[in-house]
Amino acid sequence: MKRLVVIAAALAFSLALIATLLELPAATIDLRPAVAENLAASGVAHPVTAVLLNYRGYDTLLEIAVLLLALFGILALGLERQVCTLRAAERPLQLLARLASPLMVVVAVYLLWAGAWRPGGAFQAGAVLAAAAVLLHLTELLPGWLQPSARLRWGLAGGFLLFLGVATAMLARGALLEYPPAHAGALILLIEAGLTFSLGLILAGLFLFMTCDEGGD
Amino acid sequence: MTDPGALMVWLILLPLAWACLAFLLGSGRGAQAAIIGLGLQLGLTLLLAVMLSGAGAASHAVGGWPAPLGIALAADGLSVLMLLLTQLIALPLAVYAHAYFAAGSVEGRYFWPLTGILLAGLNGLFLSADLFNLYVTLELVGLSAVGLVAAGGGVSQVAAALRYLFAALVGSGAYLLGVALIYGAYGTVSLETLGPLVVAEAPRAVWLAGGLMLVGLMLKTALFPFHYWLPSAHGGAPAPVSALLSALVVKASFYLILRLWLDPFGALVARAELLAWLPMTLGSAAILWGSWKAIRAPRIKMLIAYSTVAQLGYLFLIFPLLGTAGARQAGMMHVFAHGLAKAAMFTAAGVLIKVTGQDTVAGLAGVAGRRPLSLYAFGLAGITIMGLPPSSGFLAKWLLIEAALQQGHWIIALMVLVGGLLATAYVFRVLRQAFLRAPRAGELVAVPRTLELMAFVLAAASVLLGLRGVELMALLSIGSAA
Amino acid sequence: MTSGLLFAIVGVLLFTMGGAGVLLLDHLLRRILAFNLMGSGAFLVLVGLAQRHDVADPVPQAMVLTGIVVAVAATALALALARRLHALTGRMELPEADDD
Amino acid sequence: MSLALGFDLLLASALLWSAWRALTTVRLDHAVVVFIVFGLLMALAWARLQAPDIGLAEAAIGAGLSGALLLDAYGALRRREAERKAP
Repeated sequence: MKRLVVIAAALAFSLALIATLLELPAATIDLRPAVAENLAASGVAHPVTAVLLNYRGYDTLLEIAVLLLALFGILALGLERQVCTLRAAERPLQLLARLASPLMVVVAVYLLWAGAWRPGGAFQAGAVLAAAAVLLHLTELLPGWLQPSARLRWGLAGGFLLFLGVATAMLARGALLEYPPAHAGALILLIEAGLTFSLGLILAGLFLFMTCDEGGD
Repeated sequence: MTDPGALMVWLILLPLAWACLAFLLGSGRGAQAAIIGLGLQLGLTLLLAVMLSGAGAASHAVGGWPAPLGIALAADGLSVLMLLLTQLIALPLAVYAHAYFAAGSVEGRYFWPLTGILLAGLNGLFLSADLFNLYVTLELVGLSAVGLVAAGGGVSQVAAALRYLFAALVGSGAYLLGVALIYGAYGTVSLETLGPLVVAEAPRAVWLAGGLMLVGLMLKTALFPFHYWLPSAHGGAPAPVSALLSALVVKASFYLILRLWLDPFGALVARAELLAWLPMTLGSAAILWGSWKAIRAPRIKMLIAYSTVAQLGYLFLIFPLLGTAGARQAGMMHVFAHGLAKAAMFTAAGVLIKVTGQDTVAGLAGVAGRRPLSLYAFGLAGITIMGLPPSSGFLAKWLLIEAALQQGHWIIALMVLVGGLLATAYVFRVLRQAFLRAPRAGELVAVPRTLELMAFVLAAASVLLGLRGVELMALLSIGSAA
Repeated sequence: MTSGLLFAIVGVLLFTMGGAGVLLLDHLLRRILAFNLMGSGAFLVLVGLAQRHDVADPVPQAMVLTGIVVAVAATALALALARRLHALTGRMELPEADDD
Repeated sequence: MSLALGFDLLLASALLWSAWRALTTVRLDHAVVVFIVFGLLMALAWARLQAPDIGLAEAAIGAGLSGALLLDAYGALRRREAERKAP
């Protein structure tokens, strides 16, 4: 009964919404000219990166806080972890992982650097770093993590703190995150470099802090 | 600092900073950083309130990019009142939590980082003037609240956290789809820009967007019948967390409903006048159902949690009356009254549960003689919840009844009175039990005095606010057209 | 029909499918999948609808990038909670609400 | 019908079909794998919407990291259930 009601409601809602989409007139405001006009002052040449780290950089700041928060939430569960041991794995696979992971670091650095004028940037680069860590874990080269040590905690929060610090420093000039156009490119690259490093650790941490919550063998 | 914009920004940066510090330094020094940070935040909020009452509403273009290209922070009377309430409640709760959690416990260690992010999310939400940025702050608030409920918990806590998480995610998902439709229709998500654009002849997609956002936020506010996740989450969490959630977190999504209802969706609402009776009807149902469950609840924290379900109902009674400033004042007064009183009740209950070692109402028999201060705090908070003079709860109900009768909606006034009577029943259930002259079976556990003191401070504030509430609500006129 | 509008419609369908899934499915892992479908649907509507005349718009694109990161954070937290529940009870369904 | 529209329609139906299968297919491990395929199809859809940035992020985070998290969770469930059956 509940199933039928929900499915009928979902269908009716979809149809109504699709009908309204088809008749929707053109949007009142077009932000594209504003994005393009200010690109020169934004410090980057790629519009999406300009929106992400300059025009709407505040969203990005809070979004890193969401990621950190998820990590805190996972750690706060107090999973009774046993010591994470490495199991024996296939040698050829391990060799492959050993070769692939430095390559992935290179790809991450390229994505970070390329983000200024073409698709790429800190998030994609951080995800690739995290993928390298997951790969090393799956081939038993890197154990899962227990509670984070002081050094790891600084690594996890460092990128966010750097972002927060730069954002705050700009407040003295006028507004939160208001980069001086002459230095915007350098500041954004600095923030992105810090973020790539910490995002790699956080995203890897989402995986590695969870994976040890039960003795595998 | 003479710029209100900088004050607003610091209210968001400070809790983020001490959340990180608490994560890096551990719970001992983390708690100190948090309490210092919260003290500063309270000072900044007071300064902001004074500044705005002189100069009117203020805004701050983040990144130096004015909306609609950038994101604007904006503070008017409504935001300032919510900010004030948040810092006023968070500071005593932090002192309470510092004494509440055992040193070295995992829930104590992560309480500070999670609470810091929660407060940054709340302050950010009250200040944001951008629909998508509001989505991000909603997620900050929702996910940190879930983390706090689950921290270090057993089966019931984890299950409650999961139920809460899915409710929060579906709620913010519906909100996000609404934002997507608004961007599709207007090409902007800035509240300031949208205000004049949303007119009564808006395309149907905008109506659907408004509906999606309303339903999503009602789910997050736990308005009946979406309240199903609230009792287990608020009743099952550690006492300082329950207090934060009941006093502040559910109010954040209520605030957002109110803000969007007034503007930019004001033009749509004015066209469909009957629409305002939907929240009112659900609110009335919440009062009846929540009170009934509170009267029957065997466990004390469940009783308080169901009382929250009922009290949230009052907030939605104001919607048919929103044309008058009196109704808005009544709503905000109730947000204050319930926030302070509910924080006091949960903190007092936390002491009583620690002392008696169990959480049933029946187990409170005879506790009055042994822990008079905690019980006194519970009683004072009860006076506010029941709405007896001179408490702030009385003032809120008085304002609401006055606004209702002025517009001839006696049914709303009647609901307020019925709700008050039902509240009396469940508050007195606890007090009567505690004053029984039953011989105590077990030994009472000793607890730090700070815990009882903070519960008392919150309860006393909820009563005394009734004497100065009218002046406080005058702040609401800042930046308001009416 | 433009690509933008077509994928906006797909987004609506994904959103409702995911929403119904969260309501109807009991297994927590499936519910997490359903929530992710819901999110993807909303993202498609955001970008697709804004680009219904097939001109790229960087603003909603940046918003979706933010949204994807928020979604993965929520997914990770949900999985951690579900795994904890499974470790404690051996079940992957929520127990009946304990709300008295 | 142009080639581009044909491809879009094919992609749209593949997206809807994989989403449906992820929710309804009986075996859980299949559901997770279908979900990862869904993520990759989403990356393609983003490319069609002239959003290569999102495409990259979707492939790396949406399909890659979420997929790894889900598979790991599924593996943990299986292991624990096996332990419970044969202590």
